[in-house]
Amino acid sequence: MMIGFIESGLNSVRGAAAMFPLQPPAASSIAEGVDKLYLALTGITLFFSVLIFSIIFYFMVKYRRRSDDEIAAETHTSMVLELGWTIIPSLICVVLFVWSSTLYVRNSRPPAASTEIFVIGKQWMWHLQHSEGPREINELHVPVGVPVKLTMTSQDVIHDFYIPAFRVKKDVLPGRYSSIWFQATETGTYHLFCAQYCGTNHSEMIGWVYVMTPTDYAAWLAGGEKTESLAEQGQRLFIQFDCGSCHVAGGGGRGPSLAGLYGKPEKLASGETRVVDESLIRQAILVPNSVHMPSYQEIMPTYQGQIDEEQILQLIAYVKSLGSEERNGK
Amino acid sequence: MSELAAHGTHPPGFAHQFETVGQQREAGRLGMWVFLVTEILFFGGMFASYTIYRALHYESFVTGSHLLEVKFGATNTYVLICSSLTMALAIRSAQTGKRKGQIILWLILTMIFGALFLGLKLRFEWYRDYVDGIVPGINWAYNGPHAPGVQMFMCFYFFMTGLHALHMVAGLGVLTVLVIMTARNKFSPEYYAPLEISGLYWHFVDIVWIFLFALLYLIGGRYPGS
Amino acid sequence: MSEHTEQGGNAGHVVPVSTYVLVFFALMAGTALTTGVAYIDLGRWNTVVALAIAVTKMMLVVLFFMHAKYATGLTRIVILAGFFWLGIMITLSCSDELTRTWEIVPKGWNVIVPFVSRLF
Amino acid sequence: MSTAQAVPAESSVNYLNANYGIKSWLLTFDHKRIGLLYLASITLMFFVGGVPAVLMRLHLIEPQGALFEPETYNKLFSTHGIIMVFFFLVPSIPATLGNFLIPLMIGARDVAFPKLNLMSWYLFIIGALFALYATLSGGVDTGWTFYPPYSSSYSQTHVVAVALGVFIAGFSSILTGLNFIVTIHKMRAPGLTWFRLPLFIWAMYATSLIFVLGTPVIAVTLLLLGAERILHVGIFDPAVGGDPLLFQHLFWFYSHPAVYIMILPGMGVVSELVTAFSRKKIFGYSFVAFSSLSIAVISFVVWGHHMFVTGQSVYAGLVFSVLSFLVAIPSAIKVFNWTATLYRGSISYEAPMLYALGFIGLFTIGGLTGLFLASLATDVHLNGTYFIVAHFHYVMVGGAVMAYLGGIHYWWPKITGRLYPDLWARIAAAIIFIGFNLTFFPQFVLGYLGMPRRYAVYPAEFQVLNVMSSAGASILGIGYLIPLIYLTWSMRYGPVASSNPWRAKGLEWTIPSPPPTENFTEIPIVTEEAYNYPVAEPRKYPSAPGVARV
Repeated sequence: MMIGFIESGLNSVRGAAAMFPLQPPAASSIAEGVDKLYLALTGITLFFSVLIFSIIFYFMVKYRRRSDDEIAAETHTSMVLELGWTIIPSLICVVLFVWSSTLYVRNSRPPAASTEIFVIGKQWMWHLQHSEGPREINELHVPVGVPVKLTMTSQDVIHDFYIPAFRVKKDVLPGRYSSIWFQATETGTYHLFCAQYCGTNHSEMIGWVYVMTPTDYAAWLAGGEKTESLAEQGQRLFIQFDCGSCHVAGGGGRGPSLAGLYGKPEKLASGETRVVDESLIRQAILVPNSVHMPSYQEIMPTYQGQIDEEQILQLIAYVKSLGSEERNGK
Repeated sequence: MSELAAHGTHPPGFAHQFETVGQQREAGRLGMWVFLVTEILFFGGMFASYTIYRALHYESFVTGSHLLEVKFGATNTYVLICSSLTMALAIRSAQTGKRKGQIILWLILTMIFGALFLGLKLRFEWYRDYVDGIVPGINWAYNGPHAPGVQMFMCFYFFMTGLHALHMVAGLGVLTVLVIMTARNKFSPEYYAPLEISGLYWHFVDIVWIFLFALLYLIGGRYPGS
Repeated sequence: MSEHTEQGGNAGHVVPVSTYVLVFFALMAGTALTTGVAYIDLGRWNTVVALAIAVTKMMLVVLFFMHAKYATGLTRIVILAGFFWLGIMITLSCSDELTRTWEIVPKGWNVIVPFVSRLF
Repeated sequence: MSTAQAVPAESSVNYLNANYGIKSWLLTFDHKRIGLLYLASITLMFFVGGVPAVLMRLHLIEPQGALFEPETYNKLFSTHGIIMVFFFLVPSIPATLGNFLIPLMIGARDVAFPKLNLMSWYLFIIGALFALYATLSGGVDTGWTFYPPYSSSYSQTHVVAVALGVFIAGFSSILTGLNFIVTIHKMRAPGLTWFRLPLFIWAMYATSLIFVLGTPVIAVTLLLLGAERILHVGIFDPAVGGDPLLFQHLFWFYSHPAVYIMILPGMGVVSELVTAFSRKKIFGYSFVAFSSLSIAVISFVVWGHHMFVTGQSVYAGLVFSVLSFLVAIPSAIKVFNWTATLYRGSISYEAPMLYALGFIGLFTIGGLTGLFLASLATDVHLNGTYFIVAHFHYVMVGGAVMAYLGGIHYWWPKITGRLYPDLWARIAAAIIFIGFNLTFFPQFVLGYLGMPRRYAVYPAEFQVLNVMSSAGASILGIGYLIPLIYLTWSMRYGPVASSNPWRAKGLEWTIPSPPPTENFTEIPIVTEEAYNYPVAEPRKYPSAPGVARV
């Protein structure tokens, strides 16, 4: 009887929690860590708010003015108290800083073996492009339990790619690549939002993320129209723009051979050493002279205006595939 | 205002809210210095942007810098230094109670140097830049190397020198007022605060140019092959 | 050297004409020097030298023409505050703008040197 | 300290009745009248900025939006933000109470530069007219943050007019700050050393530092933005190598300290109120004073926490995170010291004290939720959501506006020479406190659940919390209207106030209410510390003559 009562009570609490969720679904590998920190912060906030509120309330009642001519009793500034409430909050802040920064730095680096998906934001929709070829708009299908890295850019203004259930968010900027990664832990359907104001229909730049089991995901990839992979599309562009006349495979051309270039640190004419990544390849296509290599002449023309963000991504995928082929060959 | 009588005779230029002349003078001086601090940060916003973009697009900025002619920049630096000297001497004349003719002479000389600076800038630099088509947003026909970066450099060049020139024009207006005030015998060794404060402003504008000259004209050097 | 026109420390300091003229010639010489140095190949040091000369010229103007040498401590604090805040703005924005491409966490001087050297 | 002669306000000449007519107001150099000019203009701006807020909350009752097209909604939140931040919160306490009180509190006849002071007001009005023109002629839809490239290349609205308005109003701030700094340095009465100053003066000094050091940067940034928009040249536009994040750096270099422009004066007001209504010296005077200065300084090195998710470098993120935590400490020191001041005091609960206590509570929550945003890992999730909206409203509305209202109520008898009905004032304070919490607390939850801000339409699951928030907003709105009514009423019909109706300490309470134009017939000589309330236990508080109470 009693137990049943408690159970029904618990059920109604659960019911209320379903109606009034206080927490978004947690469906990625980093969500738990973030939530723990959030909970700790909430605890600190509650503790100090309650502390201050109750002390004030207690003093308000205890020391209320009882007659119009009443005067206060003397108190003296206490150095111990002052130091106490300087040092204790400082220590709490140090702990919080170390905790949150460790979590952040760890979360900011994708695992090496991540599936790669490209994102292009434009007013007011998300284009998503899988390496294997399929494209999506405002929908993203990902397998559960696999690290996924998103490389993102914008065609116009600043957007922001936000999946609350994964606790990931990053601005999507025009003119450069930003990236985030996540590893989904629960299958299901989750919100995808644009979280940086981007104009009239900002609030409609939303979509859904479908987290599927690996088998479902494989079936989804195989289904639909048969499309070329991103690298294959890039290869067609490479031929179309006749890039191979200078970037001769195996070297010896007027430009460097692109095989195996991706991921390698390269010394540039400016004296700087940079790892060949998406941003560098993008820059090399659009503003070639800014990143040219010392042993070659500054003869590559800019492709600014002749090529859109999507095509650049295809070329990048192609260059990356050259790298992996070479390594496979060894 | 009514209680001014309590302070005895009314010294020239004395304002009612102050208790002593010294207090008023110090307030004026401090006020101007604080204003100059806001000016440092006003130009500073541009200097910061310039510094960052220069670090990010070094070669473009050097290319852009070479579109400017050092001889005009240097000449204008000399001109402004002269105007700073004459301004300092104008204040000194007032401090030491020289005849008003002498103060006016130094002030007018300062104005002539100031106007010369603006004239040179307008005729030999901005006008030629316009003719040559290197004024972003208005007449842009540059098609040499590093075009986007050079355009950005030229933007900063025109904003910074333009704002500086606006400050010069404002300074010339202030100097005109000072000449009139001097002619009306407003100043004496006891009261020359407007001269002194305007002098601070004028020297500040000079300092801004010293940095503009170094940053815009000389970066990356002018030696062959730079 | 100090010649006060009024009682107390409020009065303006009268700087001798000779000092003004000396400062003037130093400024002119500085301008000639900085222009000349630009035509000599010093690599990165060109910018450093140009800025160093500009800072020296500024100091001369501030100290003598603007009488900061004879000013109160408060005035000096005000001037320094201006430059300090400019420094904050430039340093902290650069701390983002110039470290975005960093891949590996550099340690110690490895952080400072590439950071500073990119500015010149 | 020269003793007060409580002169009946009616019979004496004061700054209000010294002369009459529009001209005597529009050309006045009297800091008290300029303070009132500001009071009138920012009250107007408060309601101009409040109307869009009400409309927004109404619109958000339904997930699909009850009233407007997204385009209109975007203009509403932009107008609300721009008007409230640049034309209400930034000038609120400094320009009204600061102008009115600084000379009175330091025993001066006026600010150092009265003409400049009037010019500040005119600049403010010109700036406000630009902003109002832009609003009425079609509005602006960039948000108050003006991020390029949206604002420079994509928005079709009146960005330039608004930016110009903010630019001009910025110079009003700069001149006000300059005036205050010089006034506080050079115009203090004999004997009034820095450590005898009321804490309101310390707070205003710290605020003025931010005005002077921060505002020029936003001015030049908006200038660059305007040039980019008009001339179509690339400065922040990535299409020509510009960096949109550089704009954000420069923008927040001012706009983060600007948050402290809003809250520091509020902290100063609360220090005055807490001491006056507990009749006690402040606990830890020098700690409260120096925490104001350190907040002003630290506020300039934390701006990057607005950019943790923008693609700012990880290293800069770490630097800004640790610096952001730093600013929590002086804020905590203040809250603890105010609380400790109450200990063994003689506390009464007139309306100003209710506002002050409300401030402490709401600011505590607002400040502590700031820790979530200084922490990198949680900020990633919360940035750009309603959590941010709730956090800064707790600080700026729960904090700054509560303090502003408290201050207005506290000094109202000094300003107008009249008392307002205290019961109504207490009711209004309670309504505002409750309405505020109902409006903004649900938004913390909304934010954690992931609802992004600036959304004209939103997923249906967020509706319950949005409706709660809107319901609270209607209470809050009514709460703000009540003081407007009874304060206006009291100007004509309120009982005449004595020179010191609260029996408070401070030079401003030693002169008649309203004060004469020249403030002090004789400049006082100060011989004691601030808040030197009598303490010896058995002695009765000396009765001030002519005390009138409601």
